[in-house]
Amino acid sequence: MSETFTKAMARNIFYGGAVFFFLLFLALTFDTIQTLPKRDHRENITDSVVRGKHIWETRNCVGCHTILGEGAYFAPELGNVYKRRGGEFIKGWIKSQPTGAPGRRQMPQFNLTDQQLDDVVEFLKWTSEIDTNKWPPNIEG
Amino acid sequence: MDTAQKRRFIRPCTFVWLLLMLLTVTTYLIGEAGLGGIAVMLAVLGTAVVKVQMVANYFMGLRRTRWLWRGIVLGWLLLVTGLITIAYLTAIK
Amino acid sequence: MTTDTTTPDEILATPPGDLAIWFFIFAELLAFGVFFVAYAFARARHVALFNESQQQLDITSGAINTLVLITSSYFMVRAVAAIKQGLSRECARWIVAAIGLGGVFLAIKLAEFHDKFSAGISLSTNTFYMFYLSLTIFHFMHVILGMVILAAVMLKAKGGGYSAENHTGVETGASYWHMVDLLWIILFPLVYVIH
Amino acid sequence: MQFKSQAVAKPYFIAAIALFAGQILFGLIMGFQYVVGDFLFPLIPFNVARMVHTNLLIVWILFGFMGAAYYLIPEEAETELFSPKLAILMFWIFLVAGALTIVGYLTVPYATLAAMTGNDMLATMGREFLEQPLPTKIGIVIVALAFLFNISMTVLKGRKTSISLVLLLGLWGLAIFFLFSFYNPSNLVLDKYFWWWTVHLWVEGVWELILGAMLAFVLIKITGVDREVIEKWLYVIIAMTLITGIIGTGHHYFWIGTPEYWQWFGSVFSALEPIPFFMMTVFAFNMVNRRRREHPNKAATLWALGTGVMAFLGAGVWGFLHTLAPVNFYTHGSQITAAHGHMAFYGAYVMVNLTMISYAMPMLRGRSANSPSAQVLEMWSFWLMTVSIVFITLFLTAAGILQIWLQRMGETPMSFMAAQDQIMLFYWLREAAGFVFLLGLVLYIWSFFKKGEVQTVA
Repeated sequence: MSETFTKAMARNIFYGGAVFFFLLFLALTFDTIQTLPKRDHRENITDSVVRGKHIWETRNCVGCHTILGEGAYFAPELGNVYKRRGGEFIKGWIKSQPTGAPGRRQMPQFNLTDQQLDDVVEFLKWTSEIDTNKWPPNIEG
Repeated sequence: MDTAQKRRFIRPCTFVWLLLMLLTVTTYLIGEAGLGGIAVMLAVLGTAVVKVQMVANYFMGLRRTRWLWRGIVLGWLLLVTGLITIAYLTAIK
Repeated sequence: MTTDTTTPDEILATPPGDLAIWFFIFAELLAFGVFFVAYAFARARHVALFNESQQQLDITSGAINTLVLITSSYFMVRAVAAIKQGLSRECARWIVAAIGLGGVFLAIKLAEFHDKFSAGISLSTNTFYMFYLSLTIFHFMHVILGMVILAAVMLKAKGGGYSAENHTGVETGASYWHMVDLLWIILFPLVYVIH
Repeated sequence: MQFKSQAVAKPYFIAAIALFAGQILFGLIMGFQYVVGDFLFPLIPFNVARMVHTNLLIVWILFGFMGAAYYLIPEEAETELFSPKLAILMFWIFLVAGALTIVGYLTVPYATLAAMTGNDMLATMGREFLEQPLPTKIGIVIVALAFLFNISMTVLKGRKTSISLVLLLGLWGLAIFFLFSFYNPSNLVLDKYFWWWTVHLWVEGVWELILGAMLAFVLIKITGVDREVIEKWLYVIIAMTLITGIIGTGHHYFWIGTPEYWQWFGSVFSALEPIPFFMMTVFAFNMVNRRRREHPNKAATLWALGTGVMAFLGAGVWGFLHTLAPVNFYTHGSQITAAHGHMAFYGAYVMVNLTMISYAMPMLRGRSANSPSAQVLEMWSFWLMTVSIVFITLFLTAAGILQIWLQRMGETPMSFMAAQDQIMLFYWLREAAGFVFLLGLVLYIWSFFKKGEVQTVA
């Protein structure tokens, strides 16, 4: 090892590099936050969408499904399910679970009220309108 | 380092500095004239390669080190400019 | 700290400065290199857009900034030469001059950014401006980082912290500063001139 | 063991291994649900099993980190732990909170659990990996703060080495970035954006500092190489980690509603993320080759080298495979992600913890190394677990490629479930490899009880 390779310099580069790149990250984050309103259509986040997200979370949907590609990979992507299936199908599907078909993957029955079902659909509708740079590649998600 | 050594250290760098300024002005004039095309692109990129080599070997002092260090920078430079050239050539159809 | 007894003719095992800074330099070269190549390939997909947007750039300020950085880099060569003779004060003065030119670079660049931002241009305007702003801001931040490093070296030099035998710190700062210059030498023709 | 208070690490390590076993059992349940969909339904639905699987992983790795810190810090600081009593108290609080959370997941419907634990006041639940109820999350913060206080005070009153500074920095970062788990805006895009500040900046940021510090500590101990050399390389490696990893967060910002430029930033910087992992591998082998002593603990050396190789393969190579935006466009949220996740977590964080436990546990039990026969058993478990995780990764990669081909490419893409039916074979193979992993784990635990001639610490 060369003698002109000092621990002090390595340490300085670690601290300097970490701070430098974190600042750059913050700058990019700032720009992202400025740009997001044009992409997430937050003006369409109604109370119903907010409630729908809450139901999405408290039923742990992400434990089987993905949404915008994040979650478990056990059940279909739901970021674009509104475009794929439409609101009525989604409600009917949730109400009819579990299918009970032997050997098939099962979705629990959550006993949601009609209002709650509407909220979930509103949430999925809003999600499907986010500008995701054209992901997923096709309607199947 | 005595005065004679200092002169041998600085002289080439001063020369390189003036050359770099001159090459920059050349690139600038090409840019201002709005010239384009493969030949101009290659000339400007070639100028950049020469300039980077001068900075690396003289200013950074790599000419006094083992070939390994010069090789890393040269390899990086040729790879990057080579890929840039390829990208520009694919754009011309 | 080590003792430097090399003469200009000797072959060094490692480049001037602390080897650790060279790991950093190579990492930076790699990151910028990938970005340069990405620019070129993105351009290949949108030639017309890139050519059109590129014409709105101010080549003059870009060229002046190249001259500024090259000269600043040269001043650092003089600073290293000075400290190799044990001239701490002269070394510090050269570094101050180098930092000063770094400041000039930043001022010119800020004027350029101001121009673009007041024209409503942002990272999301189009792919060309995404690259133009990313590359130049990324480089801009490196100039600032380089100036901070040089300032620290300068203060130590002024306080007599380096000598003819022991000046790895000056070479370390100089090597980083030369890299900042080197990157701009590619960035300028790539983004401002070639089309 | 040089300091009496290092003994508090022992319960942490034991709990870590016990929870690790739980994690694997639930992994096997899920693996079986992949092939026989209604297995254990509605007793343990898949989402519950997954939550238990991933949460146990996180909790046991945290147990391992804390145990490692309690073992490592007194030895580095050359002083007794600030408060061993606090450490033991926090152990029980963390264990009970963790156990109650798991019991809650398994016995109460998730929505009821949310309502019971104040999720309506501050909704933080139901997001991947951050499913814990509010009291658990607050408990994690309290335990983390008490733990950080304890070890920071220890370092402050003792010798301050680079290894303990890096470890402290990593652990403080862990606590700070966890705070983003309390931020859950109703705008899904913002939610996801800052969710990654916990998840990514943990596993591809501050956790790597912890990993580096733990590995460096064990390497110093087993190779006897000069501390200056090892610490210098530690700094270089973690510098590279953060230089590439912080902006590398961008590889999660391709398709979640964030601006397009993240595709460039994310691709460029995360493409460089394998570099620090590669350096770590070279570093580990280099140090072992330059060793100045023959440490009797061969198993610990094997784990340390294994960590370097597997972290590079799992996090570096498998990460790189799908990190470029044009590739990720097709692989995002497929079994490829699962493949990468399994090998990266095992290679980096499971193995570094097992390295530490392998080195420290014999010391804690009053010997410099286990008996040769126990070590042979442990090394068998190393190979069984490591080889089977490689196969799990390969099978999931194959499943992922097929899934993408059927579901995301071509003119007539299949639906999700139709595509899943086509790749069932690979899920069966994955489950089989999972049982081999379990066998390795059983041997691993058995190796702790294996008697034999041991060298006692002088």
